[in-house]
This record gives sequence, structure tokens and C-alpha cells, in this order.
Amino acid sequence: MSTPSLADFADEARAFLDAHATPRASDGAVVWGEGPDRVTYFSDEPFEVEQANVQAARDWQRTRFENGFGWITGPKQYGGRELSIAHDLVYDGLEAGYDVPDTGVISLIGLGMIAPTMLAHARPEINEQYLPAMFRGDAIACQLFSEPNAGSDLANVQTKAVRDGDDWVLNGQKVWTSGAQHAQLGMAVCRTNTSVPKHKGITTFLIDMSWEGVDVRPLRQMSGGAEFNEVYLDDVRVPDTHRMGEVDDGWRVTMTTLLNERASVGGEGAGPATRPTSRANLLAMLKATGRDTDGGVRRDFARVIADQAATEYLTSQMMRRARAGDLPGPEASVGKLMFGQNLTRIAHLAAEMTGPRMLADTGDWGTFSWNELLLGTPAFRILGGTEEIMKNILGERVLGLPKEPA
Amino acid sequence: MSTPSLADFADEARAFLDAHATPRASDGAVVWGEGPDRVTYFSDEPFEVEQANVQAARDWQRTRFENGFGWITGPKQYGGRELSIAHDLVYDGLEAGYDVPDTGVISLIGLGMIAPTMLAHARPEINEQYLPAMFRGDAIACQLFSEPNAGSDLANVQTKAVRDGDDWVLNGQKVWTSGAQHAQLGMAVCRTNTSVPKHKGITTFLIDMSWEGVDVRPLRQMSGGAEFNEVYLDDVRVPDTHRMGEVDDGWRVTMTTLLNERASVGGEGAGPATRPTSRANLLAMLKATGRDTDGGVRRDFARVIADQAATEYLTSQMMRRARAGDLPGPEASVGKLMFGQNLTRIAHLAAEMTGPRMLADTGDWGTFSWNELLLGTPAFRILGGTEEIMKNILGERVLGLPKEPA
Amino acid sequence: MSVVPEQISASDLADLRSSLRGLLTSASDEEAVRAVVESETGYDEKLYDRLATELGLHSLALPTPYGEGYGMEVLSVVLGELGRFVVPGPFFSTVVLAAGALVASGDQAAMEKHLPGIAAGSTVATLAVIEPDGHWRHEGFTVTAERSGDGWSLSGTKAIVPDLLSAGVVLVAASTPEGDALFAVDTATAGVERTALRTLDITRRIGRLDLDDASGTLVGAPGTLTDLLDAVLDRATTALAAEQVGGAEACLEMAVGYAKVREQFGRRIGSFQAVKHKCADMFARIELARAAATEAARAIDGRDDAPPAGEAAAVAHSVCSEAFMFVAMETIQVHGGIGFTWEHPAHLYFRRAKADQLMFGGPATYYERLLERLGVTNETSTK
Amino acid sequence: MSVVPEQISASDLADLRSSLRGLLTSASDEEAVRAVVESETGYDEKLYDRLATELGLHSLALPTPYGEGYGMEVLSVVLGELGRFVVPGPFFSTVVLAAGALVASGDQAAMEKHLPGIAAGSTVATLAVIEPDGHWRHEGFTVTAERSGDGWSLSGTKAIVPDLLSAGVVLVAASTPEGDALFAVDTATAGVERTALRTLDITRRIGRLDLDDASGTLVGAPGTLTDLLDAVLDRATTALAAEQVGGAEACLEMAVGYAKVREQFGRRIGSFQAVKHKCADMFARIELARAAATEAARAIDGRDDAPPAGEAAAVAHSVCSEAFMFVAMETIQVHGGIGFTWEHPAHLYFRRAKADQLMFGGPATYYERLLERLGVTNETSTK
Repeated sequence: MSTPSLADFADEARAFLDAHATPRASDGAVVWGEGPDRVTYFSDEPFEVEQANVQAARDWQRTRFENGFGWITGPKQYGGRELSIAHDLVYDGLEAGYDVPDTGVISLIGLGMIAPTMLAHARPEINEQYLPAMFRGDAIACQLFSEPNAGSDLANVQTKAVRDGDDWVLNGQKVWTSGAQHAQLGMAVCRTNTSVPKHKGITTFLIDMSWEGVDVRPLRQMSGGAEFNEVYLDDVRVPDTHRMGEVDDGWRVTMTTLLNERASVGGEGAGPATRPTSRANLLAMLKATGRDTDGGVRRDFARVIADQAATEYLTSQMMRRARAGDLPGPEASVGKLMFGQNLTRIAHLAAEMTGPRMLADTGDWGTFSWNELLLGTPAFRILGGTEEIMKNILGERVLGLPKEPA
Repeated sequence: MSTPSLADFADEARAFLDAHATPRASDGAVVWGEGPDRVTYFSDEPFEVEQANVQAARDWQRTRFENGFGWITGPKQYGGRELSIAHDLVYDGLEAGYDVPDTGVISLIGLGMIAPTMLAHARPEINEQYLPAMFRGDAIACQLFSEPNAGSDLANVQTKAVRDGDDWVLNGQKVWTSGAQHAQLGMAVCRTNTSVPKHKGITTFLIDMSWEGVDVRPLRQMSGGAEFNEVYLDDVRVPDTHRMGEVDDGWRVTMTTLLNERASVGGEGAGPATRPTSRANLLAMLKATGRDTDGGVRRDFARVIADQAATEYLTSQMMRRARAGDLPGPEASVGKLMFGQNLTRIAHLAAEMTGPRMLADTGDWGTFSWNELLLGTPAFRILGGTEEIMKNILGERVLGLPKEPA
Repeated sequence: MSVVPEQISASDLADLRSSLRGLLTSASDEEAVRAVVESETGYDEKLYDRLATELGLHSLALPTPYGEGYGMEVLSVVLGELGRFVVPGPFFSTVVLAAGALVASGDQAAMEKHLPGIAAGSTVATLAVIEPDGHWRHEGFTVTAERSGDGWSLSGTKAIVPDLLSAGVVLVAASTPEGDALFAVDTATAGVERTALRTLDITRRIGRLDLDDASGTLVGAPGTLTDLLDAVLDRATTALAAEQVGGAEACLEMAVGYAKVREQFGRRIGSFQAVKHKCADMFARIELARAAATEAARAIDGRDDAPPAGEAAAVAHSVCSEAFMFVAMETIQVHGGIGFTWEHPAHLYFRRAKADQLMFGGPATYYERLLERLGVTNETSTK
Repeated sequence: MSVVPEQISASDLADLRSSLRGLLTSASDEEAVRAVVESETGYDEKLYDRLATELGLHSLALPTPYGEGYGMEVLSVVLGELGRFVVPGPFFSTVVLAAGALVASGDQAAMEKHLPGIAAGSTVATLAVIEPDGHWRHEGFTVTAERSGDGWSLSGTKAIVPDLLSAGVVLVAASTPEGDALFAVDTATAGVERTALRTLDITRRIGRLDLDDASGTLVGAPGTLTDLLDAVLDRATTALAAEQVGGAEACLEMAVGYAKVREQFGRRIGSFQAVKHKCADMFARIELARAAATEAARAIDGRDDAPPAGEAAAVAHSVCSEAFMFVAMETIQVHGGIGFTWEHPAHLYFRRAKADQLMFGGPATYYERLLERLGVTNETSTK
């Protein structure tokens, strides 16, 4: 089977989508007061609701996979189509016109970051065992990276992996693990050597979250929900086959994962917050709150909206270049930085427009609900690399400024 | 003669001022379009005008001195009155109600910073020789501190002082010397020992600016004027009597001077920019430019004016505590930081209100003239310690945060 | 209100602060705050009583003969400490809002009726202004009052009323045929319905008040409400400013304390300029906020060399609101991941900071109010 | 104007950029810029001629048959490089403002008369809009034009006209009894008085134009001026955005270059986070500005997947104006004392950044313009 042209592929995708999903009713048009009154980025749903959402995501991912749209760019041996990034983007563009379940819980970390890392560093038999399951929606994967004493400083991980025959035995505590409560797989960054400089003694493993000794405990964030987890590893036995990359060379493996994160985050929407924080919705809110006649609020509004629009331009240009085959450059990091700052400013702007009705849930649509986003904003500047770490990276790797003396 | 009560002293001061100066006509009331159209902080006047201003300052300082108001808190042996800071502040408060020449060129650095340093560290015969002359307005003193390679990092001064019999021989280049073109005296920070850690091998000297080998060259700043100077020291012979403090102990002496700077700057007005940047004038400008009906400009205006007012409160509380005998605390540094930031924001706000008439000198009062201040603003964040240095000091000395590893 | 309250010395203020801080350190630490937040009433009634009876805080700034007659400078010390410990409870609603309104009304009968209980800590009271449209306003209320027999009968809804559920009496701003007026309504009376609402700031309870022919007592005279609320607002925003400064100070101490011990990249994070300068910025904003709050208190107290109260209160409200919000945000940033967990106290301050900022209208209101107080009226833009 | 200009490949754009950068590196380095700033005309006429004749820059984006018919994306490359070197001279006034207005007018006779000279670099032209009140506006001019014989006679004052003294023809926005209209006025004609003014941006000359019964030629039709100026402004702010990005890039390179070599406290200052993060912030703002400028150019060129031109131009004008001003300020801060000397080039960019920001009205205008373009009209506040 030869590579389909983009046009043929688009026809194929459209046919698939028409058969399995309904087109979005009023794409783009925002009517203030209509639709769900949720402004979340991190899920605050009760666990049962969340479970149902995850099941819907798995089901839709399986439907995609079974129809040849589950892994458009992936190798055929693992169920992929071996098509170009351009084909992938064409599909994404078309799917956005349909009402389909949000599959972020599967794709953001597992398919977007861990799968590429596996392709680069895991053994073929491991990839055969797990990759198709991941892209079929059966296996959700999570990152077991951060630790209480290794937040921004990943090179400082202390979770130990000790060789024992053909196995490794893992002990330690991971934290800020998003999605671990739904995950079947985890990518764990462990210390295997303490006699070399910190980042040189790290090894990464793929672990099955159902193995004995893996204990996932929800971590409640300040907004009240528990999107994140602590994961305790207590004498977890991992076969050496599940090692990714060479022993003590896990830093390089981890960087592969994080590189994919930076490339993806700038291009991501704000999840469930995408609609409320869209320009169209904010414009509707400005009018609905009567602030469109308030010059002071208009000024703050214009400042935020200008940066938001420019960030969208930045992202769409990055996508356009990706379509043309260019690798994402530093603008991906800038996109991530701006994304967090814009959402933060938007949350405070929404509070300014809303006024005292932010204080208590009066039942009014589109008022108190903004608190969920507001209380999530501190995380945007911290998770996946604090703003300070991002600026270090921009300063040192992009601008070539000297590092701090060791 | 016993210490006069504050009330008696005030009567005396009022009598003196009535006899030698005219009360300000319309104190506080600002009429847009009236008065000189200058918004400068750093003088951009031609040298002759500047000379005349300096002479007026000297004359008024002499009049003060001869009438017992030249050095209210100073030791009697050097012509002072040995009264309290409270008496000093009472006099300042009263004098502000009269039209008198600006004596900043004499007082800011010479009387405010170098004189206290001399009292603490110079020999009595040197103080006898120079202090009365300084407070009589005859001798203006300047700081010979910064160097091209020792801007923020004063401990790195490279101007050499080498012992030669009873003298020292100085060689080097100083820069950012404000007022050197009018000065009779300079306080020079020199390196006397290179075999110890940087700040331990420094010695300070008082030098006569007319001595052979002292060469003052104006340094043109970006706004076009030349308020600052480079000072070249070429085999300048300085008697050891002019040394301040011990050999190699100049760091401590220098800190005395800088401490007095921080204490003074927060409390200072903006010099010739005081009136234009006053709240009353800015309010008048908002109306005169028709921006008082523009909600967006009003918002930016309110943000700036709120911080400006709070900074004034901070300064007046500091003065009140000083009057009660308290030493200025870290709020002096905060005052200096805010002072620079406020003036910067005010300059940009003025540009926002003025619009395109900032671009060219159309002859309209109160428009193009703001450029002088605007082009001076970068200096506020740099001179006398950059913002970054000030924040280091606040972080380390006030909040007790750990220093950078050496 | 033209009586200039007694000046109190700096050392007496310091004594008051330290004794209160001592009490709260043991009686209202983080654990205690979290416990009462989950409780039925949302506050520690025993502690509230101790503040009134042992320390006499409720009566401190009430006029004689109901209280000590001290001014806002003294009350600010109390609020600064309550803010520092994010102490839940109706102190602000009762002592600042309700008592402030009663005193501002000049209504002797109303004062005689309510102030003794407030002073003793036995009467919890609050002020109901905000209606369903969510605006803080000083006129044009949809809650109406009509004469009914000897008294008045009130109907309508107040959407956001602080500490309503614990209040015995609520002062309600209403419109009457004779002009806007304030009414004291007993919350136990017929026709009063109170509904607890979920809140952003979990340390401050809020309720909705529905009035259906509820009987109320006129406080002051009809037609004087706008001026009364102007005066109450100046006092309330000044008191709030002190509370905001206290909260911000607590945040900075947390951030600095953490930055001194937390190690990353082999160094204590406070040694990194990114963290150090952030803390310095926080410190600078707090110094500025404290200066503004202090000056506003002096202005309210009518000190000779103070600026006009309306100006200083408006400056303090905007500067302290921005400062507290900024500091609360950056405190979390300094802490990194741990800072945005539910278990870390930072979010209690973050929530409080945002709620405080919006309580009297928010930025959309306070900047224009400042300009108005400076005499820059705005003919074209609405408020 | 509905012709979508030819798309040009990224590599061709890069070639154009690098050949222009090569020329300017040698022909318009800092020394050269400082020299021409002090000269009679304020710009290097030989260089200006070379740009037109050797590189064909003037004709690049003019419509056929007068030019190559390329679009704003191509012109943006040129302006980016001119901005990077703060090249003095009337390129922007002539090619962007004046030619832009001529093309937007659709007046074939006017184009035929002026565009060949502009394309060849022999005609310097400009656009006169701003009057003594200092506002950039698109209607309601005090300069008036009346029919006089076959032609028109103009009177009044344009207060701020870029490159007026070097211009041979100036396009004047005027009101007529038949509606607002644009007029071409030969600057050598009787009744035209031009006065050079002191400027903030010393690399861009500005003059005052006094017209006293000066004869002018109508361009386009009366009553169409507002739409014409709207279109010109979108193009001009987009072109300016490219220039601002070029200037900001030059600043950042200066700052980073200095931070890499300057030592203080025994370390290169770029190793301090205070400096490093400042540079990172500058970089981020520039990336954002470049994205906005690029998207606006694509929108002006009518590319399929681009946002509406009015929206993108308004976004680019505000984002790039703020970014360039921020970067120019922080560049000086990174340099410390040396950065605010007359001898250091930083102030040339600082001046340019402020002048660019204010040229078409400044923040007081561009934020409201953005909202207007997004359909958020404002009935109450004036512009």
C-alpha cells in the first residue's frame, strides 16, 4: 500500500469520522450561558465521573486504532500507518470538527511522550508487547519522574534500582504523577549509581503499574481535586528487559521524553478550559458582564487578548512548519511559557470581570466556576519545568549564556 | 547656649527665611502650561547655565551657613549647631515653603554622604580643613567610586594607590562621577593590596580635584546632556593625611558612604522633575490632554498614581520615624527601588497621554519636554546600585537568604 | 465621628501585636484553622469569645461608652494578626462592617441596642449590600423596605453576605419610598431565609439572604445611606488593607523560610537570584502595602499630618489588594509543586487574597474609586 | 488590492534577508548611522539609491506594472533589516506610507505619476495626517481643500510629518466640502512651508507642514479617505511591526553579547539568573512579536489560513510596540552604566522603540483599535 496523498487521506478520515462521530453543532459560535459551566484545566471531577471519562477516551482511541487512525505516524509493526506528520495534522484538523471524547489522558503523556521514548530506547519485544496496547487505548502510561527532593532538579532522583539477577528492585517515592490512577504503565527514572555525578548514574525502566509494591495515592491539589498522585515503589521487581537505554544512561532517555513534552505542550489546547478561555467566550463574557463599556476593564482585556492571539499565531506557525517537516525550535518553549502566563492572566481577568460573584457560588452561570481555573493557575508555572527552569534553558541552550558556576 | 525647642527653632528659621527668601507664590496649585517646560532629572543645561545654577546654590548654602542653618546637626567645632535630626527636618519643612535655589549639587553627595564618612573616618585636621568649607558652599565634593570594570562590583576597583614616602600615588580611571565638573574635592576608592580578597585590599582617600594629574572629562548620557564624568587619575600625589580609615580597610569606609546614600535617596525629590511628576501636575496633564475621559488611560494612570502615593507614604513615615530618632531600615532601599520604578512608569504614562507629540518638538508646552525624563529613566535603575544589586541586598541582608556560592 | 481617637504609642501597639500573636500561635495554628473550616459554623466560637473577653479586641475601637475609643491604627494591629493566621470567624463582619455602619449612622438607639453585644462578643452581626447582580454599590438597591405599622417590612435578596449564617443581626441596605436606608434585621425573625454558599475563600463563610416581608428596624434616617456606606467603605477597606498586609507577611515568611532550606541543584534555592529577587520583590511590595495601610489608618483616625481619609483608603485598597495577590501567587511559585497541594497552607492565603481583592468590587471598581477620590471624575465610563 | 501577491519561498526570503544584511553591515554600521544622523538631510542618499537600484527594494512590493508585485511578507524582510540597523531615511515614509496610500486609492493617474519615481528611488514621498492636536485620526481634519480652477487649493497645518524635508511629494489628508480626501502636494509648490523639528528618534526626521493656498492634486475620490486610511494603517502597522522585531533582535544580540563577556563579581554577568532570565524574557517577547508580525503580514497578503488583516495588524501593532520598548529598556539595564551613554548604540533603539510605539497614536489608541477590530465597540469612552 503506497502512501496516500493528503487529499485522499483527508477523504478517508472524513468518511471514518462521519461514520463514527457527529459533527460539532455550532463550531466557534459561543453563546454566553449555554453549555457546561466548567472552567477546569486539571480535573476536579469525582472519581466515578472521571472513570467514565477515561473509559470513553479508551473506547474512542480503540475505534481510531481499529480504523487506521490510532497511530498515523507509527511503525506498521506496532499497528501504525507510517504516514507523515502532515497526515497526522490533517487528521487532527478534521477531527476538531466533530464531537469526540477528549483522549488527553491517553495521548498527552503516554502516546505523546513515552511512546517516542520507547521507540528510541526500549527493546523490540517490549515495544511489541506494549505499544499496540497503548495505541489501542488499553494501556495508559504515566511518568514516574519527579520526587519530593527532585522537583525541578531531576538529576537528583533518589528512587533506587538495585540489580538482583535478571531483575532490578526499585524502592522510592514519586510525586506529581498525572494520570497514575488510570495508568497501566509507568516510566520510572531511578538512581543506579551514586559514585558518579548525579545525572550520570540514572537508569529508566518501564513498569507495569499492577506489579506488587506499586502503590498509587491521590495527591489533592489546592483547587480541591486530585489530578496528581504520589506513587510509592516498595521492592518492586522489574525484569531487566524493561530497562530503557543503557544502565546509567537514563538521563539521555529522560531528555528524549521531556523534549517531546516541550514540543507538545505549546501546541495543546487548555483541555476542558479551551472553550471558556477562548477569545470568543471571553468577548462574550465582556459583554455579558456589562464590562464592555468600562474603559479600564477594556484596557486589561485588550492587553491579555493581544498576547493570547499572538501566542496562537506562534503555535499555528509552529504547526505549519511541522507540517513542512521542520523540527520545533525554541518557540515551543516560548509557547509553553506564554501558555501558562496567558491562562493565569485570563483567570484574573475573568475575576476582574466577574467581581464579587467570584466569592461564592450564587448559581450564576460563568461566575464562580472560574475559580477552578484560577486555583489551577499556579500549576502552569511549575509543572513540567518551572518558569525559572524554562528561562534557564532558554538563556543557556538557546541564547548561549554561560551556566552558573558549579 | 542650650538646645532650642523645636518651636523656638522653627520661629528662628522662619525669621531667617523671611529675611533672606521669598515665600513660594502658589504652593501646590498646579496650572497646566505655566512655568518652565522642563522635565529633567539629570541636568541637560548648557554648561554656562549650569555654572550659574551652581553659583546660586553655593551662595544660598553660604547664607544658610552664616545664619546657623548650614549644618544643623553638625559638630560645633566644624561650624555645626549640634541639634537633632528633628530640628533638621523642621528646617527642611519650612524651607520648602520658600523659593530658594536647589542646592542638590552640594548636598546630595558632598554634605549627605561624604561629610558623614569624613566625620567617621578622616583625621581631625582634615575635617577642620575641609568640612567648614563644604558646609559653607565653597567646596563641592564628589564620589570617585565606579570604574569601567567595577560598576556594580565595587570590590573590583582597579585604580591603584601606591605608597611613596608620606604620600600615595594614584593611577586609574573613574566613571559615572556626578558633579565632578563642579567639585573641589573627591573621595577616591583605590586598590592598595592585590594579594588579599578583593574587598580587603581597598583604601579610600580624600583628594583635591585641582591637584596635578586629575583630569575630568564629561561623559555624555543618552539624553544628550553631560551630568556625569570620567575622571582620570594620572600620578596624582596624595598626602597620607588625606587617607580615610586604615590602609586596606576602605571597604568599611565606602559602606558608610553608601549607607548614607540609601538613606537619602528614598527621601529625595526628583530634583527638577519633582514638579512635573507630582500628582497634581499629572492630574492636570490627564485633563489637559483630554485623557480624563479615556477609561483605558485612566486605568494605567490609577495604577501608577496608587504606587506613587504609597511610595510617598512610605517616605513620609520614614521621615517621621527619623524625627523620632529611629535609624532608617530597609524601607530606604525599597523607597529607592520604587522611586526609580515610579519615575520610569510616569515617563511612559506621560508618553501615553501625550501620544505622537512626543515624537517631535512642536512647541507645545508639556509634550516633547517629557523626553528628557524618559531618556533619563534607564539611569534610575542602574546608578547608585542596579536594581539587581538592590534586590540581592534585600534578599541577603534583610531577608537572610543564602548568598550565591563563590 | 469627628472625635479624633486617642493616640497610642508604638510600644503599646507592639505589645498588643505580640500578645495577640502569642495567643493565635497556639490557638489558631494551621491545624486549628483547617479543623474549624470543616466545622459546622466554620469558626472557633471559643476562640472568638476569648478574643472578645480576654483581650477585649471587639471593644477596642468602639466609641465610648461601648468601647475603648481607640482608632483604626489600633484596630489595624488586630486585623493584621487575624490576617496573618487567616483566622476564620465573623470578626471583620461584626466589628468592622456592622459596628462601623452602626457608628457611622449616629443612631444612638441602634448603637445602644447592638454595640454592647458586639463589644462583649455575644452578638455576631454583618452588613448586607451585594445583590444578585454582584456589584458593590452605595445606592439603587433592589431590596425594598416599606413602613409597616410602627416598623418596616423588607423584601428582596442579598446575594453575597459575609458570615450571614452565624449572624444574629444583619444590617441591610434597602431602598424605601423615602430614600435609601439601612435596616437592622434579626435573623431569627419571620420572613428571613439564609442559605449557605460554597466559597472561594474557605476561611470566610458567605450566605444568601432572602427577605420576604421580614420586619426590620430603621438605622439612621432614610436618604443618608450613600454617605454612610461611603464612610463604612473607607473604614472597611482600610481595615482590610491591614489584614491583607498580615496575610502577605505570613506568605513571605513561608517563602523565605522554604527558600532557606530547600535544596535543588545542590544549592539552597534561596541562593538562586531567580528566587532571591522574587522574594525581594515580594518584600518591596509588602513594605509599600504596609506604608499604604498604615497611612490610611492614620488618615481614618484624623491625624494632623495624614492625607485625606478617602484618598488614603482608596490607595491602600488598591495597593494592598494587588500586593497580597502578587505575594500569595509568588509564594506558591517559590515552593514549587508542594505549594499547590491542598495540604500546604499557601492556598488558604491565595484564596483569601483573591476574595479580599474582589470583596468590595475588585479592580474594575477600586481604580476608578481612587481617581474619583482624587477628583478625576469620569463622565463617560460607567463604574 | 484583492490580488493575492505571489507566495515566495522561505529560502528566497532568507536569501533576500542575508543579501540585505550583508549590504547594511558594511554600508550602514553604527558609525555610518551616527554620521548621517548629523548630516544635512539626516540620511545616506547614496545608500538609499543603492537599495532602490541595486537591490530593487522600493519596487519589490509595488503592484505590477510599477513593481514586482510581492506582498507584505517580502516587504517585512526588508523592514526587519532596516530596523535591525536603525537605518535612517525615508524608505518607510515613501514605500509604506505614501506608496501604500497611492495604491489603496486605486487612482490610476496618481499611481502612474508617482509610483515609477518611488520604484526607482528617485521620488521621496510621505503622508501627512497628524495635526496640531497630535492625534492620529482618519477623519475630521482641520486642513481644508477647496476646488480652485481645475485643481484644488489646500490650507492648514500638519504638525508631525515624517521625512517631510526630504520629500518631493506629500500626500495630505484634508477635509473638503465634498468629504474628506487625499491630495498630492508638490513640496516645491507655492504656499508650502516646511519646518524641521527636533525629534525623539534622531534617526527619523520629522517636519511641520504649513499650507497656505497650496495647490494639490486629488488622489482618489472625496469621501473615501477614512476607508483608505484604515487600509493604509493596517499595512503601515504591519510593516512597522517587522521593523520593530528587527530592532528588538538587534538589541537582544547586543545584550546577550555583552552578558557573555562582561565580568562582575568574578563571573560573566550572563551566568547570573537576574541577567539570564531577563534575556530569556526578552527572547520570549521577541518570539511572540515575530509571530505576530509574521501573521499580520500573511493576513495582509490574504493567505488562506491567516486571520483577518485588521485583527492581525492590530495584534501585531500592540504586541510588537510593547515588545520593542521592553527589549530596548532591558538592553540598557543589562549593559549597566555604559548602556546609557550617548556613545553606546542602545539609545538609538530606545528612541526608535518609543517613537514607533507612539507614531500611530500609542497605547491610548492601539488597544481600543484592537478591540474595535474584534468587534467590541465602545459606546462610552472616547478614543
